[in-house]
Amino acid sequence: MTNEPAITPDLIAKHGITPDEYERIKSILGREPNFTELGIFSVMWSEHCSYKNSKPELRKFPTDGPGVLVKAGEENAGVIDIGDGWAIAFKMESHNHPSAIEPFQGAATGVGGIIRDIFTMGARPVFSLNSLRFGEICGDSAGVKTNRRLFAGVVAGIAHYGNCIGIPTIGGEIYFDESYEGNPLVNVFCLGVLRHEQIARGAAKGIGNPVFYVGAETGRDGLAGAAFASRELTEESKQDRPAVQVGDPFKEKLLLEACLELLETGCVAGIQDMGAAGLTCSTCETASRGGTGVEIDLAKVPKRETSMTPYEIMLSESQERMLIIVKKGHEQTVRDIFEKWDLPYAEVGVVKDDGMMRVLDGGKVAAEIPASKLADDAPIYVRDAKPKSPAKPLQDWPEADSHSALLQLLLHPTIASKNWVYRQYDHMVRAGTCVLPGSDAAVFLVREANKILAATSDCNALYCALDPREGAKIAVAEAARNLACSGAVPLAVTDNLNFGNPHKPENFWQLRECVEGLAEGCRVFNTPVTGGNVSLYNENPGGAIDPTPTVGMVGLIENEKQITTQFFKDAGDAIILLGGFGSEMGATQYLKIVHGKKEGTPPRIDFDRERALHDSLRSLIRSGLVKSAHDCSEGGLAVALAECCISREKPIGAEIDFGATDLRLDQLLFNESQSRIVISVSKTNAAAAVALCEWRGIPARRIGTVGGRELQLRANGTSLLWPVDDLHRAWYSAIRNCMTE
Amino acid sequence: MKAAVIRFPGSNCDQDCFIALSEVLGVETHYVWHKETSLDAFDLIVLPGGFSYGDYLRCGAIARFSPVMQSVVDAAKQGKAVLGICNGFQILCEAHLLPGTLVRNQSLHFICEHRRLRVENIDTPWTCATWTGTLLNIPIAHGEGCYVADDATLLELNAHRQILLRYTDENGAATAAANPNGSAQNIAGICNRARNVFGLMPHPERACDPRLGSTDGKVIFESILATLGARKAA
Amino acid sequence: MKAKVIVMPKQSVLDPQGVAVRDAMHHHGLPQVKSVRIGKFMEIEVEGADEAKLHEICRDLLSNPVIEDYRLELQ
Amino acid sequence: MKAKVIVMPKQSVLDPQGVAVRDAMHHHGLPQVKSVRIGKFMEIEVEGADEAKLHEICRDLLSNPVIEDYRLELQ
Ligand SMILES: Nc1ncnc2c1ncn2[C@@H]1O[C@H](COP(=O)(O)OP(=O)(O)O)[C@@H](O)[C@H]1O
Ligand SMILES: [Mg+2]
Repeated sequence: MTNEPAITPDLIAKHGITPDEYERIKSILGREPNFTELGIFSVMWSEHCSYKNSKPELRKFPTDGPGVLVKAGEENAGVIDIGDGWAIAFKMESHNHPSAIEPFQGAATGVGGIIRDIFTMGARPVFSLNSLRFGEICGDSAGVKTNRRLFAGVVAGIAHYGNCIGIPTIGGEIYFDESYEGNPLVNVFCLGVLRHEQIARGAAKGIGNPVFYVGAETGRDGLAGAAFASRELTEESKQDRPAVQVGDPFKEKLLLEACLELLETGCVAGIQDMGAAGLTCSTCETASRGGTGVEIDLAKVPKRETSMTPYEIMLSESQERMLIIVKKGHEQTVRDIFEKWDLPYAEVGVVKDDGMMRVLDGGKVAAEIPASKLADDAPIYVRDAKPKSPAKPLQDWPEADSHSALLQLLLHPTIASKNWVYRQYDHMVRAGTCVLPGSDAAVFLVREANKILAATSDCNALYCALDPREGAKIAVAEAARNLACSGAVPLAVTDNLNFGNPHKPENFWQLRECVEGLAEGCRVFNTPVTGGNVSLYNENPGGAIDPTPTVGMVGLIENEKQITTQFFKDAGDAIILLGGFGSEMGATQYLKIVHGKKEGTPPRIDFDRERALHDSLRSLIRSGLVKSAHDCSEGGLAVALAECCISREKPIGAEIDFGATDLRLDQLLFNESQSRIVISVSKTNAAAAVALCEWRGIPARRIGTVGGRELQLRANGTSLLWPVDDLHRAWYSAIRNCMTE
Repeated sequence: MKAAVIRFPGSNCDQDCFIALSEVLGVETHYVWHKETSLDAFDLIVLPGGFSYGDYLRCGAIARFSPVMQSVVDAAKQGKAVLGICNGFQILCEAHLLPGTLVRNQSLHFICEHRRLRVENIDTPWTCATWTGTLLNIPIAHGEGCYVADDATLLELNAHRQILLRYTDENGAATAAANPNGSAQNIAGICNRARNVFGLMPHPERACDPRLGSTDGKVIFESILATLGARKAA
Repeated sequence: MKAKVIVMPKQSVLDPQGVAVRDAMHHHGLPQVKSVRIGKFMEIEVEGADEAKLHEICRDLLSNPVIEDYRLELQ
Repeated sequence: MKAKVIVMPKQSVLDPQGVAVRDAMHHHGLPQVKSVRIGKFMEIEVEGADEAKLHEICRDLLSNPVIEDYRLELQ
């Protein structure tokens, strides 16, 4: 400890610790911290670990419900009952900044991290989703080329990790918008399955129990990555970045199997992954949750590099590591299992009764901090919020040719088919994917539990930019609608709050509005929030990203007969529009993509209507009437109808007649009013389906018939016609074409 | 009749194979850890897909030296049925139980999707429950599935009718456009001269349950089970 | 002219492939192996390009400076 | 002792990655590039192993003779 730097105000500031926070540290310790302790506080009190800027907001989420077995915040991920003694654990996490620096490894280690969060709960991970945002990728400018490199790298990184570990990536979403230039968003979701009695806890229980370190050796990777994620990316910060973490999905696969095998033996008292803030976070959090102390000796930690200091070991973010508290007397079981799987392991410490996190270095004390104070007493800030002036309602907008406008929308990477992406993901391993990527929600059969789950992730950040509260409400509604369209009843939600620097009052206001909007939506759909992640400081030189509160929602499908997909099935089927023609043009993709305008008031959401719509659709599905269901989202009714025709292997046409309406053609086709779904039913069931909906107060109207090789739309006396093969080709290869430009 | 599904470190389709064999086809199936050294108890040995040893170095290169592989080689020499799926196929090639090898897809991308496969020869234990020319709809999921071998080997494979599956379009034509990975002669699966060792890149175990969209993969398992007398020929 | 480019993972960066191969070599009767690092070797056939441009391409295209170092040799 | 192993695709074997990199180099302002072949470069730190054993490992494990050639250099 002789050559440790002296604690100077400059060093304190470099660690992102304010003078007030430093005083707080001194009062917790009753003395000055040493260098290692300063580092420990700096990572634990970073936004990434402590949520010091967002915690008061997060308390607004509904987290309870009849099916909630483990609540948000209690453990690494929430756990929800799915019946018959089975449960699911799921969560979403961001890896935005690491992916901006090194897209492949950044995204890969993001996947690795969220998977560890799930199996730490004792659950076997069964599928993943990913929610991505990049700058525009079509064109020739240097910026666009960088966006393409980031996009390609992130997708390859997710594929690399997920494919190798053998967890299918079955769905997600991708948007391209200039606000993400230089600061892409990479949010990854993982879900695992377990029996109620298998829930594992991240608590250091049982005084005298040994503490094991298992998994990869510690190196100098990602030193203080959590702190890095908690500030703005600048050219400078890109320079003094920590050593990039490299993911090893092979090692994680072994770790996953070994940990599940060990948990099965019943000799684990507590288990915690080492994610952000690595050994620091896992030791103080387990101690804090257990109401105990933990003492570890760094000399015993398996290391990859020589002469690492305590500071470096404690702050390293090497991947694929876990901390396990073992019931005394069962040490040999741990050794046997980790030897079987050829994984490094070491007994590094012991659970104590003194509430301290004590770090020894070959017997000498290197750090000694009250664990619960470190883990739970981070300062909490209520930041200033200043409303952004509301978006001006749209008065008027130019009318484009609707025929080419539809094509233009289908060609835009935000709306185009994402097959270039999901073809790179193994989305069928584990033999459970009943609805492959390309429909409203992914549907997965959990064989061991004999349950069918549906999952989706959604967020229209353009709406959130123009009206954060309404946009967030719509994100929840759209997720629930996508589940309804696949035949599912929503169970619970995880979220990922991606925002700019919270010290800027307008950004903080957006965060607050979005949280309140999400909370309201979650109450409406009875979907408690099981956990999630906050990523702030997402900025580029042009300002903050569009606020992006991503929603991941999971639902249950009662019966395999009720699994529903979005594409039209058979010629002659009747096409029915539920929810009416709509009219709202503000914040639409039509305005953005065709007219280059991000403006207007986003559509309003009426939750009562939305819920009634889902209930009606589900009852139609239960009665066996529905052959396809697809909601209207980006691009409005015209894009939804086109997708019904072309989003299957072999496209099929449709003939649609809207009759005479009082809307301008572009408004009829491309408005994004909410709470609308296109279904198809066999001809003989059409009248019954319409009657059933109307009886429930849902506007329903037969608008056409499936069949032929063209999509034909008639309205207000005009007729538009597109060969479906042309639409399919354009939509299907749009992203590939941009990427090979 | 007993089947073994070998688990290498990094195997990840082991469970899918296990379920296809045990639940769908009703065969007594056991996992065998790669450190085991005897396969005497088994009549059918399956090397499942996945990323054994992370696919580091080359796919299958390290797994080939796992302790269990000596028994796999011995079993193959004795004429026991050995099936390698995807990574299992790669391991069989590395172990020289099948000729040629599998390299990176020509597109350099991993590809996961359903593909049409044409059955080329039904005079084998792996395809006897179907007809020559039958088109099967079975998923592929690989980054390194491009089969390569020298001309002499390819001639030999053809001469002895060892090519069992080819990638084709919907009409059964083995065109370049229907080839997902650039493999020689659209090869998707081959067997050895003796016909008891079969390797294929597609995943028949993912096409055994109607809820997953296709049951065309079953015919491969049904063929070998019929051959081994565990089941009446279809 | 022939150019050879060697791209290696940086020393500080984990090389999972190298670790897996080292372990395999141990099992293979070579316990004396201390470490293995694996990178890429590229042979480039090029007619009269200038060296500065080649360096630029090594940096921008052939290697990823965030995690890799390169070495260029001209013959 | 340090051993270096270079593993290259055989001349007769297609190297799609090399082709892709060559094309990318063309786009990057180096149209003079005729061909690129990409193989592996391995640095092995080993204490007192015999050369015959190392050759054996190069042949059996580190390269696949169906598609690759190797070169071993000891320092
Ligand atoms: N990153 C991704 N990974 C996997 N699948 C994706 C990804 N992005 C989109 N998809 C799939 O493409 C389909 C269309 O996505 P999207 O347009 O976002 O649907 P929706 O508007 O109904 O939410 C969905 O099935 C979705 O899961
Ligand atoms: Mg949808």
